[in-house]
Amino acid sequence: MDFTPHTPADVAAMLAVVGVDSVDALFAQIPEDVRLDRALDLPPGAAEAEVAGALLRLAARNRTVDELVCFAAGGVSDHYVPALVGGLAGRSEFATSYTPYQPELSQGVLQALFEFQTMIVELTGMEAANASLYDGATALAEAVAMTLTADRRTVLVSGGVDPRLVATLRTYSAGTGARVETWEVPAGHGAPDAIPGGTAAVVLQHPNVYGVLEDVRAAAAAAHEAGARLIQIFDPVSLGVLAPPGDLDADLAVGEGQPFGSQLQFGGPNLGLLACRMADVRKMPGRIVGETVDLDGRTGYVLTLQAREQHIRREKATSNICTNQTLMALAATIHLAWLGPEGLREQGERCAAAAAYAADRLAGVPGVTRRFPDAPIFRDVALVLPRDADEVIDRLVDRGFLAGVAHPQEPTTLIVGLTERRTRAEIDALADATAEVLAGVGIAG
Amino acid sequence: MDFTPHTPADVAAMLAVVGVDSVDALFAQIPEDVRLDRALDLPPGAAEAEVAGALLRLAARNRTVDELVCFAAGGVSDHYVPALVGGLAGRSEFATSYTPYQPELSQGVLQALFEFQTMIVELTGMEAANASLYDGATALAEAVAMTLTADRRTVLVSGGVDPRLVATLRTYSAGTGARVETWEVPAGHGAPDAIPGGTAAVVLQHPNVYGVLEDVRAAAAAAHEAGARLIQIFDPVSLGVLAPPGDLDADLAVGEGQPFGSQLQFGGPNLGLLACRMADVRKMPGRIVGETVDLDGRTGYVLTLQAREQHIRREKATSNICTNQTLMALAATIHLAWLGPEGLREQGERCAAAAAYAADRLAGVPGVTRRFPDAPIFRDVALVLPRDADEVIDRLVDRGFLAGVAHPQEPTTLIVGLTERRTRAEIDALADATAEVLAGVGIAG
Amino acid sequence: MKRGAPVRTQGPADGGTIFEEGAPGRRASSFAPSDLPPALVPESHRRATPPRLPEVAEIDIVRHYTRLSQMNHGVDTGFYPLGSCSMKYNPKVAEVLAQAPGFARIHPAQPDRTVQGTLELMWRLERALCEITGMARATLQPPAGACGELTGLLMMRAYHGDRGDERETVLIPAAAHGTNPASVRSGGYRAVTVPADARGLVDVAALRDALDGRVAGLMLTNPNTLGLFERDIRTITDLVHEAGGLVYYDGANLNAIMGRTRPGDMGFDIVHINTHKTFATPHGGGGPGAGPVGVVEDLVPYLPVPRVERTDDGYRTEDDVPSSIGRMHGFHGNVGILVRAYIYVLLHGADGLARVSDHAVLNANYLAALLRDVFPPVYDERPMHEFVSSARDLKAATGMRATDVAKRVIDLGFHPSTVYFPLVVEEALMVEPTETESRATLERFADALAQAAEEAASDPDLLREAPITTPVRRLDEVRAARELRLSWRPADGAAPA
Amino acid sequence: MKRGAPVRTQGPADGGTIFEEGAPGRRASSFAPSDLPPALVPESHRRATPPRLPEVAEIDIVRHYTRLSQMNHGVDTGFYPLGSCSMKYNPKVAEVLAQAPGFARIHPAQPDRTVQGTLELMWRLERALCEITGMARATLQPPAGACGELTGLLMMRAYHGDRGDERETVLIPAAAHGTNPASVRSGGYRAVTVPADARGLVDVAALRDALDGRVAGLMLTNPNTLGLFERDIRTITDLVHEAGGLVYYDGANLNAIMGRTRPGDMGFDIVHINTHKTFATPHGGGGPGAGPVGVVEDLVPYLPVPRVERTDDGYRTEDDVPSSIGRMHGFHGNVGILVRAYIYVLLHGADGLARVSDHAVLNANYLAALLRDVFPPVYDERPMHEFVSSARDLKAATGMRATDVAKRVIDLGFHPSTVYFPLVVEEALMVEPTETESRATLERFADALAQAAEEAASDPDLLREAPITTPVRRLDEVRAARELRLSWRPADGAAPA
Ligand SMILES: Cc1ncc(COP(=O)(O)O)c(C=O)c1O
Ligand SMILES: Cc1ncc(COP(=O)(O)O)c(C=O)c1O
Repeated sequence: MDFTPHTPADVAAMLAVVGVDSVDALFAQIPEDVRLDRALDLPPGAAEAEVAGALLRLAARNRTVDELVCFAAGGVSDHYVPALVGGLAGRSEFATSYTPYQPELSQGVLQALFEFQTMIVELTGMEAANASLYDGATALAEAVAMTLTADRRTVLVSGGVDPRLVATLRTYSAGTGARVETWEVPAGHGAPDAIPGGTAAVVLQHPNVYGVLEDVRAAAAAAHEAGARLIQIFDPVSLGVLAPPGDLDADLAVGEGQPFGSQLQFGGPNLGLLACRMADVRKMPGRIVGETVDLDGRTGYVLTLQAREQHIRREKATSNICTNQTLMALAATIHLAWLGPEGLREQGERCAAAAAYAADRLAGVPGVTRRFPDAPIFRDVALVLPRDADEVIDRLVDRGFLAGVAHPQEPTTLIVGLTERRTRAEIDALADATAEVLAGVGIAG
Repeated sequence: MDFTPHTPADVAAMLAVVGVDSVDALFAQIPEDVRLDRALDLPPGAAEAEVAGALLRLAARNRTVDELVCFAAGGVSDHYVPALVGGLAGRSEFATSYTPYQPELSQGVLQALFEFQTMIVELTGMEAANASLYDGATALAEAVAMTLTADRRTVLVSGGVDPRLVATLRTYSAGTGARVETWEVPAGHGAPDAIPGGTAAVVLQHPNVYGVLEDVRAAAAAAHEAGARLIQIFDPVSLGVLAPPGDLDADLAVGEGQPFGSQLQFGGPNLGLLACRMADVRKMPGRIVGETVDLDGRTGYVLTLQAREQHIRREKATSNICTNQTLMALAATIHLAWLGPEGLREQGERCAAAAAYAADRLAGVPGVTRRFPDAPIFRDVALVLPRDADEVIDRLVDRGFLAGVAHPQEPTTLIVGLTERRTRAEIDALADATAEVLAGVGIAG
Repeated sequence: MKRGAPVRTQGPADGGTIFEEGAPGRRASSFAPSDLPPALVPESHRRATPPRLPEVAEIDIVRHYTRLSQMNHGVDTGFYPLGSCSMKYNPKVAEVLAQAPGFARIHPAQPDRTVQGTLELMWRLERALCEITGMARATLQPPAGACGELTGLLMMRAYHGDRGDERETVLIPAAAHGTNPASVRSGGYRAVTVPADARGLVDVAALRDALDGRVAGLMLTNPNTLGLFERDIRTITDLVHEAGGLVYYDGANLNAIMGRTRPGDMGFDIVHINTHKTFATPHGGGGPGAGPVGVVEDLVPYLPVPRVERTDDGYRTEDDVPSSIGRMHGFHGNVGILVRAYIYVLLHGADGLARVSDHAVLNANYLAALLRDVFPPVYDERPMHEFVSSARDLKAATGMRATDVAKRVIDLGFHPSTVYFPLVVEEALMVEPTETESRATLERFADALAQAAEEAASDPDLLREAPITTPVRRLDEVRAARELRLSWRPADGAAPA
Repeated sequence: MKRGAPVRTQGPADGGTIFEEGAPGRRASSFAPSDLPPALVPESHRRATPPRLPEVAEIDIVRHYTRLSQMNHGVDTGFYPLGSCSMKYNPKVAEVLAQAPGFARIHPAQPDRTVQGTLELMWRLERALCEITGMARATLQPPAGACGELTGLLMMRAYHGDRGDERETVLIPAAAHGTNPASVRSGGYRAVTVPADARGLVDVAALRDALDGRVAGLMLTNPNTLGLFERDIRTITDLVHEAGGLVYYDGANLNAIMGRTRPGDMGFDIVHINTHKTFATPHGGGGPGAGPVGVVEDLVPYLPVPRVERTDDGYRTEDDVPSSIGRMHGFHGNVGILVRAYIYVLLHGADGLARVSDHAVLNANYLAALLRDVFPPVYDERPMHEFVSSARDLKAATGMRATDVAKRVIDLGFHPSTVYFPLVVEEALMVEPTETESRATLERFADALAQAAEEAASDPDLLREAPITTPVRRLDEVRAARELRLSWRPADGAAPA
């Protein structure tokens, strides 16, 4: 099937006005030698009901986090998204619009993005935020690009940064020419020993991939001392409880906004967050909405600083980004309005409480130790297992758990992520199941 | 939790304006002896996430028609509802409104109901339709009430009418004083032998509960001869294929509109349809929307003939109905626009084709016969089984089928309902499974 | 929101009907190819001409109904203080959960063992409603309040009938909702009016006089239709019982009393609940609703079938109860709405429901206080969750009527209150703010009413011409009733197929 | 819809931000009671003051964002002929199915065996996209077209690098979309412009001159940004290949050619697809999208990881490909969008996709014909799915510019076309009607443009003052850029916490 409304009579009448006698004639300028002389090798179109059946059969072959208790995190985590988010962000006036080039017809999206920017500024304690980037990983790459100058092309990245993020940064650096160097964190956290000349940015994740809290202020001081910028990767869920990047002297703050308003969806669409100081705002990538007034003096909103962007500045743009994650930003705005300052704090406290409890319980499993037993954590717990983490994760699936994420560079390190949804009973059950799996007891996996 | 926005400061300020010093004081006029001196014995309020968890656990304890292939019908049947229906009919400007007492603020609902009335008129070939009743069963009771006069209080009901409908009619008749009498249909269809004096209405279902086609025109002629009215219970899904009640000389046409736009939902909310001749329109129950013009001559819509209704006419109203099934009518309107005349016909043809095939296949199962082998049918197949139908239905659940509905007054009669969704393979599988169950083969049930 | 912002107006009204969209031969639907032999419907039974349904593409449908939606006011677009309607915020979570396939995709004729989740939900909801109202058992079957009333009256009838006691009349207050007398008639009784006294409450002496052996019962809501609590309720119910009658509680006003008192505690025998009012189930444009009915122990035998019963191994539907009045609905009632009502009860719990009533009553009292000088209350009693004021004085002073005020209020950004109901109050304004409205909204609404009242004197054309911010202006209802254009016809005026 | 009906205007603009709603201490959220000991976050790490988020109830949120939505134009509210954007009808069924828990509620780090449904979907979508574009393999990872471009350029870089061939520049046409040069830069290359000839097509002679050993490749869309088919495409791709370069296809205009020709058949090596254009995935207000990239066999080693591979016992993700350029996204890309794109492909099939392009091209040609006299096309070549006209003559005659026409068209009930792009065309109007619009809509739009052009002479104030039917009128963009109010501040002007 298709959604074109053309009846045969329409087509005939239209062709007559155009002055050709067939639809084929409209394609006459395609040279013979590049024409496809056969139909596409795809199945014929299907009715909506058939497609619905096929898709629901595929969906049934995924095991969801409603079936498997989810302790997997790493940027994307299983938070409760209140029911009002989907209906509001999904309203079709929002969902079927595009970049608000005609602001008079787009005040809804523009104002919502202005509110989003405000919330990110409030959360991070920074001075300005853009209207979204693709995800947390690309947001890091974009932030790094903002710091590069002709003579500063090195980026120092903490060993506490999620390897997925570092990998993405490395890919993008092939184009930007950034030199990505990492420093080790044997204590599970800490600033670089030395910051070489030519360093553009120091990148710290706080809380880091091990769940551990970093001393961002100290790292920022060291970076600034060396003439470099400090980029903090933050966890937005933490910011009801933890001091915000702005207070910690970060120059740029990036994060993954999925926990606010976005479903897991196998990791996308997500929401890249980027906030900076006013001084850097002209270097920011992405859309930025500004408040202004109309001819009658009424408050209204427009895309602003467009001279940064590809459609105006082309090769000299701050980034190539065009289509972004606006609907996710809208969903995040609604979710954050629902949370409010108290709800955000309460959510953060619950995550932290669950992590503290899980750390105790899981470290009590025979053979399991905490990766950094003495470091303060927020909501992820890094464990060292006596076996490969991926194998244990796989076994625990059969017991109904997504036990966490294996650290890509440390095969026996399991990172267990906690959200406000996880209960004492679930954590206890995970600990028991882990103990059984490690003891080799129970169902074959 | 609750959804009241009151902060303690609000409450205090409001109480001060009211001039009392506590909320309790606002309830002082409730005499001591009727006050509830304890909290309600209900669990404390719960967070949205908790309630969502509890409800999804309940939902998981139902086996849906996606798990069990559905051959159950009887007014409510498993048709494909196109995806656009839910989103449009669910738009919150519609969903959170109520009776359009202020038409200037309610043109959306009013126009949609006007379109609904038009579609029902078009479908039925009658002259007027109201804006919905509760369901098909209560629509029958309302239609019968329209025909009662001081000296005509008997209602003759065919044995081919669904017993659920007759049961509902009987309940309502305790109040209206209608005398409900039925006639037998040994051939599976047919008009009453005689129509006694004092008969207000003759009620025929076409296609009837056995799926069999009736000769409505003949019954209408007989009824009219006797000074009675003919009420036809129609299946709206049939009306792309079968001649409409208006062409068959019915005076009143009632039906169950669930197949258009409404989910099964365990049988409700459904959609009661009622259409009549213009001469009877002032006797119709329910809301009726009429077209008119505004002060500037623009077309607009209002509730009309309100003098029929309870809020104006009170004891003399044509019915007590107030809240009705407007959202279902809206969904039906959208679904019917999606179908269009060709789609409706195609859907009907498919139902009928499936029924013809199922009748052959199932009557081929050893021990199974058709209830009325020679009668032409539309989309339900009545079978006589060698055992209680309810028992066979129960066994077939274990094989993945909802095999149909047992006739309440004929324990061995199984009525198998077909929709456009049922495929040859599914019908074959049902026949095979039925054969196995009757042969006592296979898994224990 | 700033004060006086137009509520909506949205899109133009001149869009035409769906029948004017599209083009012959266009369609949105498609079906999978069929592998079945064609149907054998006899030619004589076939339809001669197709119904004139729209011939449109999906995009036509989506734009059309999106546009219509934008021409509609709902709670989600603004304040909606219709008296007697409890137009409160409808929690979105109830909408989302009720649409889970486990609830939405089950057939009413499924064997009990395949629908245990829904049967348990129904059973638990019945228990909760009984606790909230002080009743013994309840039926969830009636699809709306009016059907609940009829259900109650038919049970009343069966009860008296079982006692060989043929009674003829049912008493109702003059201010009662129209469904009450209409249901009385549908139930085969005659409605007899009990007058109100100067307080706006049932005139107990008159009631006493009206009670005799022909009276089957009394229907009442409490707080009553004027929003006032019937202080003499115990006396009233006792009197009716002494006369051998039953007392019916119209639950439309239950929103005022949850956790404070219960119909059962007041002596009522039968109670209906409007889930679409008190329990916030959406009932767009007029419905659907649900009207469960609770009864005291003596009336349990008469409850409709099917019922849901709990047994040792699960829940089952029970159809075979000879004393029952029978079926009130083709299946089990508006179950999808009941799911939402149950969610509402779970979310709120005992504490939340009590807060609902507390804040509903607080809001009504606050708004009444703000309006006292402009539209004085008709009665001195303290209102509960709603109140009735009058534009009588304004009309006397300016000639502007309640309806003119209402239409002006639309231009000032609000849905007006109910007007001209109850019929017993001249130029009535019946205002039910509900508990989900904020103090700020109430203040803005009060300001708008005050402004309209002021303008009635200073600039009456503003009222007379109102509304002007809506897709259509005042509509000619007389013409609608005279011309009776009840369905769309093409311009050539051809009658339907 | 009648002609000239205001598109929407809807609700007032003066509603204030969400920060101005609510009251201190109000909140919508609630959490289950916790049975865990409180967290032990060190005091030194704790936040000093809470973020200034809104303090609102659910009803505040719902009304606020419902109101904002009504101040927004989308395909569902009307025609949206933005050039280069393929603003077509987004099938609702894709929305509904993509939200099924089986797709929405899976974590990207789940073991492969628990996500076989999604992996199969991704694999099948990859196959379908390769067939449609004539490529060997594809990555689904880029979350938008621009990221797809960068992915392609980084693969180009890796390809040349593997051959020890350091190249510096990438050629692009002057009219190319802004993301092309920006991506070239992000990919570490320098963009060099190839001029167009009088036909509006690539000047082959100039291309020949520009090609040398420093050229890594050429980026092109075909039909090109002017909506014209590059007739010399085979020559062009051959020339680039001869010079050792690769040819990149910007798939934003794929909507014109499905089933007629394929980038692979034309000699392209790398192709991105904008699923949010051609495959109708909703991308409200600016995104999300997805930008899968297909490549010819030679470039397969460089595709990003993770990839999805089919094996004998199911599908698996492959992370370990040393030749790969690496990750372009934190996880697997915008998978939720890919689900919708796959649904679009299944619905349409080979026949439906061909009809999409047929009718897209027919619609553009029809609209261009209707407008020929008013806004003449800039080039003589027959347009494909979009066309570029100019208001240059109108400006010369009346002083009214493209933007004035656009704003007047808003008041006449339409979203205008793209204006002032491509930058190479003076007073450009770039119109892409898409295939889901009906003939009647195109005619009404043409009438509106004609009317605006007429009024430019007869009543220029109508254009100058336009729009007047919208919630705000023309906005002061200069002031926005000067004052840089990028986040809301309370009236007292306090800086954020
Ligand atoms: C006081 C009162 N009683 C009864 C009803 C009837 O309820 P329903 O509309 O649900 O049938 C209503 C509602 O409109 C009402 O307000
Ligand atoms: C021609 C062309 N190329 C590239 C792009 C960039 O795609 P995206 O916006 O998905 O990043 C666009 C879309 O805006 C486009 O129109």
